[in-house]
Amino acid sequence: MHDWPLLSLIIFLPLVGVGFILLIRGEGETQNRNIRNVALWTSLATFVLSTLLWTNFDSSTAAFQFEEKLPWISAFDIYYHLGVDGISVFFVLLSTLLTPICVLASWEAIQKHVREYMIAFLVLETFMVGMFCALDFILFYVFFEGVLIPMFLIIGIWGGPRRIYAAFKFFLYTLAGSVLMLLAILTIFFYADTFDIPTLMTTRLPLEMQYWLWLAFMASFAVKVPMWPVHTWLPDAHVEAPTAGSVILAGVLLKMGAYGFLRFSIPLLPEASVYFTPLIYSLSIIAIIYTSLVALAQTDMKKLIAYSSVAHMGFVTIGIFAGNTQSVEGAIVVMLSHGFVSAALFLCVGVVYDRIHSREISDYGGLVHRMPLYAFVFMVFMMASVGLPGTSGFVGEFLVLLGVFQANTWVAFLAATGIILGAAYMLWMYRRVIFGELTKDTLKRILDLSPREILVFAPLILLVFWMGIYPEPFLDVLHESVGQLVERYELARIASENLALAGH
Amino acid sequence: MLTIGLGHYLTVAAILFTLGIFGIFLNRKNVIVILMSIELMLLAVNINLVAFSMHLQDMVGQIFTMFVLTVAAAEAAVGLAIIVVYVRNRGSIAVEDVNLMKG
Amino acid sequence: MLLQALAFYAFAAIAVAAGVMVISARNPVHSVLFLILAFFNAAGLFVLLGAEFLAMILVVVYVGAIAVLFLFVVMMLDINFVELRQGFLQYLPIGALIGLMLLAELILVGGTWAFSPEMSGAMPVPDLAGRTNTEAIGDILYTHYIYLFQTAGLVLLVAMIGAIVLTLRVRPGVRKQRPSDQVARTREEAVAIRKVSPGGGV
Amino acid sequence: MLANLHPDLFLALPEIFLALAAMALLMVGVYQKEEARGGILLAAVLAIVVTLLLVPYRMGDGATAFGGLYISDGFSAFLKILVLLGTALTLVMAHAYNEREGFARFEYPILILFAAVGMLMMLSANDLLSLYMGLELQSLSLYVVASIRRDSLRATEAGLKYFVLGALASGMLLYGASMIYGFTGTTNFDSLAAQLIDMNGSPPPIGIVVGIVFLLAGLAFKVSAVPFHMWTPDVYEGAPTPVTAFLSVAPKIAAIGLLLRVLMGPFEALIVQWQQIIIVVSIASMVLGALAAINQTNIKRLMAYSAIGHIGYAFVGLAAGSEAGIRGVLVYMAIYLFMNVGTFCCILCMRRKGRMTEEIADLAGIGKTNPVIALAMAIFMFSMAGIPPLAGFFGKLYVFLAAIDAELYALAIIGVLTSVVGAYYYLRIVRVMYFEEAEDGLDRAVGREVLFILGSTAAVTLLFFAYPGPLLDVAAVAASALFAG
Amino acid sequence: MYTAAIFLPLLSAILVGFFGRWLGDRGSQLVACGLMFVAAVLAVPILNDVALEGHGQVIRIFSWIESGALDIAWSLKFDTLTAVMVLVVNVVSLVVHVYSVGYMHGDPSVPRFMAYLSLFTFFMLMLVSANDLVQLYFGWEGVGLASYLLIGFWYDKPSANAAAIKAFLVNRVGDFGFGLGIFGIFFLFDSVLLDAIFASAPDKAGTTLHFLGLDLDALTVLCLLLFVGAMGKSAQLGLHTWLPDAMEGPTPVSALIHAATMVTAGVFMVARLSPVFEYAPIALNVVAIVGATTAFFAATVGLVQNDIKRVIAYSTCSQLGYMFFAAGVSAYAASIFHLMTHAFFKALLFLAAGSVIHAFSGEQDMRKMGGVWKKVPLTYTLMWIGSLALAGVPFFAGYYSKDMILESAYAAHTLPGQYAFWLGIGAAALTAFYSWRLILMTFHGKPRADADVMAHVHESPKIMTLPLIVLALGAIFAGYIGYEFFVGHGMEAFWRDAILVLPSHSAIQDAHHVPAWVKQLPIAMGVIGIALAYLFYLFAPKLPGLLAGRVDGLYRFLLNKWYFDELYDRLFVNPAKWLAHGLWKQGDGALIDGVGPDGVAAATRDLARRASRLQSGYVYHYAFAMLIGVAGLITWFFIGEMG
Repeated sequence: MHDWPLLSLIIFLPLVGVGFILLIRGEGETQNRNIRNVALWTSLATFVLSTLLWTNFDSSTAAFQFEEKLPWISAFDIYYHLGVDGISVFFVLLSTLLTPICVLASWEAIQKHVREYMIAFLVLETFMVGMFCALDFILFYVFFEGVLIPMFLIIGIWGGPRRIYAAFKFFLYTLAGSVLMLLAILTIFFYADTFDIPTLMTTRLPLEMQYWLWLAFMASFAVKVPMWPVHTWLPDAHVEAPTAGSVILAGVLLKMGAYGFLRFSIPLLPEASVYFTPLIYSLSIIAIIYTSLVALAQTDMKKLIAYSSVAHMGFVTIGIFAGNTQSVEGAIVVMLSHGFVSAALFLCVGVVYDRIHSREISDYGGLVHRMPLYAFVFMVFMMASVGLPGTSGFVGEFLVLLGVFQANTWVAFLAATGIILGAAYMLWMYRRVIFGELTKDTLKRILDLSPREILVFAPLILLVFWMGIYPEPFLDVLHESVGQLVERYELARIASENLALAGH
Repeated sequence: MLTIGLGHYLTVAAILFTLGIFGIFLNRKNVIVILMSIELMLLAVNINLVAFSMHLQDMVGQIFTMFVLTVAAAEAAVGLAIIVVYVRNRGSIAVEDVNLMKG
Repeated sequence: MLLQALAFYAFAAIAVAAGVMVISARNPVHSVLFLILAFFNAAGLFVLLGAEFLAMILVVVYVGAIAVLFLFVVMMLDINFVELRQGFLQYLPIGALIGLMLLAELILVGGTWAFSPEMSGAMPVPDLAGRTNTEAIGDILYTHYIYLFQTAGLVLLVAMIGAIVLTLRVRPGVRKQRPSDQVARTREEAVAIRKVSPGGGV
Repeated sequence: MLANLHPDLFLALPEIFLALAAMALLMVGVYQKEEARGGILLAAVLAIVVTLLLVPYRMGDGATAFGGLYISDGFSAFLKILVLLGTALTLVMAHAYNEREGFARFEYPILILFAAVGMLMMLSANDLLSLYMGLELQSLSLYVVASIRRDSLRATEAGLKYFVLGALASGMLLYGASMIYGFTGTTNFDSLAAQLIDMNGSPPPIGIVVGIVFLLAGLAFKVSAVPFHMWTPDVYEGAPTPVTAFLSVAPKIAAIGLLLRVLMGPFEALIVQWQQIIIVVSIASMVLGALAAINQTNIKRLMAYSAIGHIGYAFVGLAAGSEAGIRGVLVYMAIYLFMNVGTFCCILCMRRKGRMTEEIADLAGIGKTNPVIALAMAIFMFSMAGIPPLAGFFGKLYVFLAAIDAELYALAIIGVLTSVVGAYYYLRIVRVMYFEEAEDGLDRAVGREVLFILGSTAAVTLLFFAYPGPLLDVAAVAASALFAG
Repeated sequence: MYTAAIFLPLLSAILVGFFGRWLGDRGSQLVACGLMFVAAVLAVPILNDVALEGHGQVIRIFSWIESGALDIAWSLKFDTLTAVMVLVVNVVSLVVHVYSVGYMHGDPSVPRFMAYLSLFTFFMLMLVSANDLVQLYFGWEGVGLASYLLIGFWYDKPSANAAAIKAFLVNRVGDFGFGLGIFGIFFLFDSVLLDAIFASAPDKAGTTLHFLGLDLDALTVLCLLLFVGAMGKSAQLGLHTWLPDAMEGPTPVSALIHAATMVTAGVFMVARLSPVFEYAPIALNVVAIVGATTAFFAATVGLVQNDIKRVIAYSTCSQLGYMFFAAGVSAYAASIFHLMTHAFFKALLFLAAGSVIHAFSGEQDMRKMGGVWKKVPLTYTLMWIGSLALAGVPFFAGYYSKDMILESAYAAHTLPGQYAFWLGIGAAALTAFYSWRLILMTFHGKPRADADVMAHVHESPKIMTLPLIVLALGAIFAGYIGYEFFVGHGMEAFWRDAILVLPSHSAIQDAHHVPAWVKQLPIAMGVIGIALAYLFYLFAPKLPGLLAGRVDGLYRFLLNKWYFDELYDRLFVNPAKWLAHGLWKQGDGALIDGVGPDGVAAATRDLARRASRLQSGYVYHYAFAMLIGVAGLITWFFIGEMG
């Protein structure tokens, strides 16, 4: 087993599927059906393969596992270097899990350019997984940026009426951020003479340099996360993207920024991270309160969920930078949980959108009469989003706030207000959509979830409860890697405190 | 003042060269004059080269001049040919009319 | 010495004045003529410098060929005299400013020239008493610079092709020699064998 | 038999062969029947291919010939191959187009061949004189080629503008060369380098600096760097599309090569001075290339601005003035060659109802009607925008790597930000092709060779990331050759 | 047994919830009631085992969250406090389950209702049996969820939906404090396990905590934060606004959740954390003051309400105030005692009220009732029993517990204790008054309902009255039976270490020795209240209107519940809405997008237009540009040369 290049297989299996899809010939519906099936089975196979990562994961070490290292661009010591540790392994799984769900969710919703659509998703999967596995900076960047292409096309081709604006905003905004990161990566290269991430993690960069590098990384990750005030691309992108696009966007793409903070900003630039923590705190708190309030005012379901994503990611960034075991593990759990919960919420919107073709809250009401099962599913995810104990949302948020409280009570205090507001907008939306009398003519004949849709939601519901009630298997994997991270960060904090003392 | 040194020649060349440039961007009415301006510039270069050659006591400058002259001749031929076909198409020789493409 | 200086100033002044006239004359024919004048005076400067072969070339090639070519084209195109249009002076001040600045700088640069021993060239000019300028050029042009000499040939060839490609128009109905047709002519086309019946005439 | 030749001739065999081939074809063309002249283009391609093979065969390691006028080294060989490749590809592309558009003149390939000879000479120049002659041979051919569609007003206007400004530029270049000659007493690159290094430390005479400025102005014109770029959009738009394709690659590469050789060779000691110029020009090019392209509706014009921008990026590597920088520029130009040729293939495919079209709007919806062309075009656009994993990203990566190495942070930051702006207009084309509703689509018949080039360049651009080693290694060798000299 | 008592309701919820459609109404009711019955029965031996036999224990189920020092497992902690609560919860829940069979008869979604009830019971049990604060929080939020679901059970009614959301949100505000409290506890104790906290609480007394930039006494801050949570859940002054609105839910829900169990969770929590609160005297004082104020405030509002359920709701609120101020004077046992008795009589009152509402075909406004006491004698009687217990009339359950509370407050001999005592006395009178006002308005006088309605007035079916009778028995005897165990001489043996009271806080012991007037005053006040109620509503029915007219301001003030809702709307809800819209349109739209992406894009396009205008098409402009370039560069170097 260990001789297999498992990570490479996971990364490139979707591309094999792409190859098959390209070969499919046939007439109209038959062809589309075949394409969908190939995409589904490819992504399922990838997912199955990726579960091997988890089952074979050695949670007793913080080291990278399943490593692969091949020379790629020898002129600059750039390697094709892959590996996962406790932090990244779940993101790989999250990506491979959400892809088949996306394929399934688009089964009927996408009728034009099916071939291109499925190819885009499979390519996207390759990039996402590759990004989380990459242990070489350039390789990482290639995957990190590569994601933009399929996503741009997904939003632009299959999106809503303002898709062009949204696609461009998404693309250029994130590109602008990440090019600065590229420069930072190059700068680091010239200092440390390597692009190898594990090696860099043990390299100490000079303080002055760290600050600038940190800001450059921040430019990229903050946009991706997204943090206030560079979040405005997200609502637009979400609203205009097709359902599955929103799912991936919320489920995985937002995590890329936070993952970047975890993987690079903190281990590589610990002193700068300590230095800029107040900035992160302020922006995140503004994000939580501000976007929660903005979410209250939304009339579009997807926009509302998009804003809620910004708020949730605020918890993540706070947690990461609070830098203790609970907060960091909590941040990762929030990310995972948000990965399925917001994905599921978008899917929920997608379900009714497919039927009525409206995302306006005011076009709905009383759906529970016709769609009790849907109402239940929606309720579960809404409650998970609100952070009800017993769901995955709680574990993460709780840990983050618990951890943050140790670091800074003000931050914990203000961030906790987000919990109240979060409940407010979610409940408000749920009430307007699901409850009330069924008066609208368009809704009188609406159908409840189809078996296919149940299949889409079932694994997510399972995960929501699993992570809420028995998160041990997830946390176990995290402990060692997070422990190492926190230790480094702690040292940096002590160092900078000493420095501050010496300065006085 | 009476001893004519290199500087004198260079000054003449500089003046002629500047005149050549002036001729290109101040001239609005006749494309052919632009060609003549170019010839002026090349002449200035030649004066430069020959003057340097003599003051450096080095033949390269003069050889250079030879080639410049050759090329200038070829350039004039090609340039005139292009102007001829242009004028045939456009029916005007005014420099101001040469702006079909812009933006 | 004085004579030389006077000659220089005369040639230089006339050359510059002619240059000014080239770009400012309203009649392009006049421009060409002033250009010729400028060339003549430049040739004079060359002679003063001791480059008599180049001076001759300048007169022969430029005045004899190029300037005439210009004249030819000017005449051929039968250009109307166009009045100066508006806007001519619009850019003059700024243009003149920049131009004069550049000129001043170029002249200043000329003043900074100083001979240093490392500058002794690879191709020293032979003693004028021993070898003429023409001979000196000839010595190296066809030996050391054969590469560029051949290139110059290519340049001229390209110019020729270019001029022909662009301007040669095949007018239908005009009889002229077509080498390609002549070469491509075969026996079958050219010779027809006819049976001539005896006594019938052709 | 070859070995018996004079060693100088032997070293310059590629140029000599190509020139002879061009002249031979000229004779054939003149003495052949009108109808049989189509073969000349193919023969010309064949001649280029042979030359292409001769280049590595005759690659010297810094050996000079003809009294130091000519140099042959890995650097020149690398760029010669690129130039010849670009020439051959664009010639092949032109075939169908020329036939169809009715100006299949046999002089066209011959002029292109002469231009190629000029470019080879430029790349092998080791003296200001050979630099000038090569440049002029190339330029004169290009002036003619640009206006070869002599009954088209746009083409002749393009030719006229190109000629006038080109002559101005070469006038400036000459003036600069004369200054350099006057202030150093030599035109040979090696002795120039030796003399300038001798000055060690003391500021160079202003005359040399002024000379370099003029020289650079002349060369910058050839690569269309701001502010000497003004001819580019008009000429790109006006010239026939195959000519534009040719203009956009081969002369650019040759001129960049020349720039590198001049700046890194004779004037290496003056890096402080010319670096300032290159940085300014680089920034101006990147900014203008990114901005001005946004408003364009004509795709060839857009490509012109794109070319300006790309030159700006290549200059970023040059500004670094290091071996890594030069390698970056070389890689950049190689990748640029493929992307650009491919893009122009797509543009050549833009025929609607039997007429060529150049409006970006005419691409609307071809994602549906002409998926192959659209896909290839999308690949090229993303690549030009520098989005990984496409080849264009790696080009940018290496130049920025060099810039960061040289601590040119501001330049690098401006560079990456303008690349974001630039991404906007590249994406706009993708948008038009994919996001907008289909109209009638483009004509199907475009010629097999065009599709072949389209496919292969797209494949190179797309899959470059998988095996970038060879190009990088070769570029590294080429760059180090420049430094060894 | 222990586990079963807790998890049977969950099983019931799952079975009925997911398979309700197959089980049918009847099947669902049977399953739910059956399982609840088993659970309730099990609760008795548990109480015996734990409280009387002293076999308290902690059952670990499986681990939950483990992160660094934090180590939480799903586990059940059984001590006397838990056992009492489990009994109360299970019994009341069973009763309500059974009652619901009748009450919800004919409703289209009976299984859902039963499932919710069972689910609620499960969460409540998790709450009371938690071994750590996080599990407590789990139950805490869980009951909140169930409450939300049940209040909004009739989801067609907008008012019900609004009330459900309000309940959830106001509770969230409380939870906000509770959550921070937990974080602080972890910060201070490095654990959230109750036993670990209790063990080290004495050591932590007097330490300071850097909270929100201030250095404050750690335990005080934490206890106050936790108390905020308790206030939310137990509808104490300030966070009480959701409770009256929650009456939008079906009446059994009001009885179970909003009277007997969930709302008492706050009291339970304070009692549970007595080992911590004991070391935070300031926090205790705050608890006492808030509790007392609430008791009085809610009673005053209860005076003038016209909705029968709202009156009882305010009464609940008021009684919860009693419990809190008892806890505030360290009389936790008394407070739990009252909690238990209150569970019985308040559930009784609610269910009886439900019966009345049932009789009046769903009418809840007391002004449209009256004159039916003969038609519904059983309900009428039960209502009397409940009210007597509530008013603290001797020998009913309320008498024992309420008097104990008041005496403890008096015996505490602290300023807050005195404050609580006097307000409690006042509230006692008001309680008696509004209780009889309710009875009199509902059953006596002339019938004010439509003839239609009156014709339908009938006694409720047995399935509803039977549970009422069970509760009535509790309301009568629970006080008497429990007195010795809870607050009497057996209390030490009964409570063991479930409740900690510092020796210096001996309010309960001292309560047995208060002056006689202290013991008699509440009874007197109760009688006065009852008498006044008779005077106002039976003998001189014109008097209330007259009085209301005379003190119009006060009347309106009370009728509008001290204007709390309006205040909150003004203070929080409206600004939030306004801010939300403003931030969206102005903040995101105009400012961030306008200056950010859109602004940059517009600026870029503008620059692009200018840039392409530079390309004028004129050759001389192009040449000029080149000239400028060259001249500029040369000048640059010249300046460099000179400078």
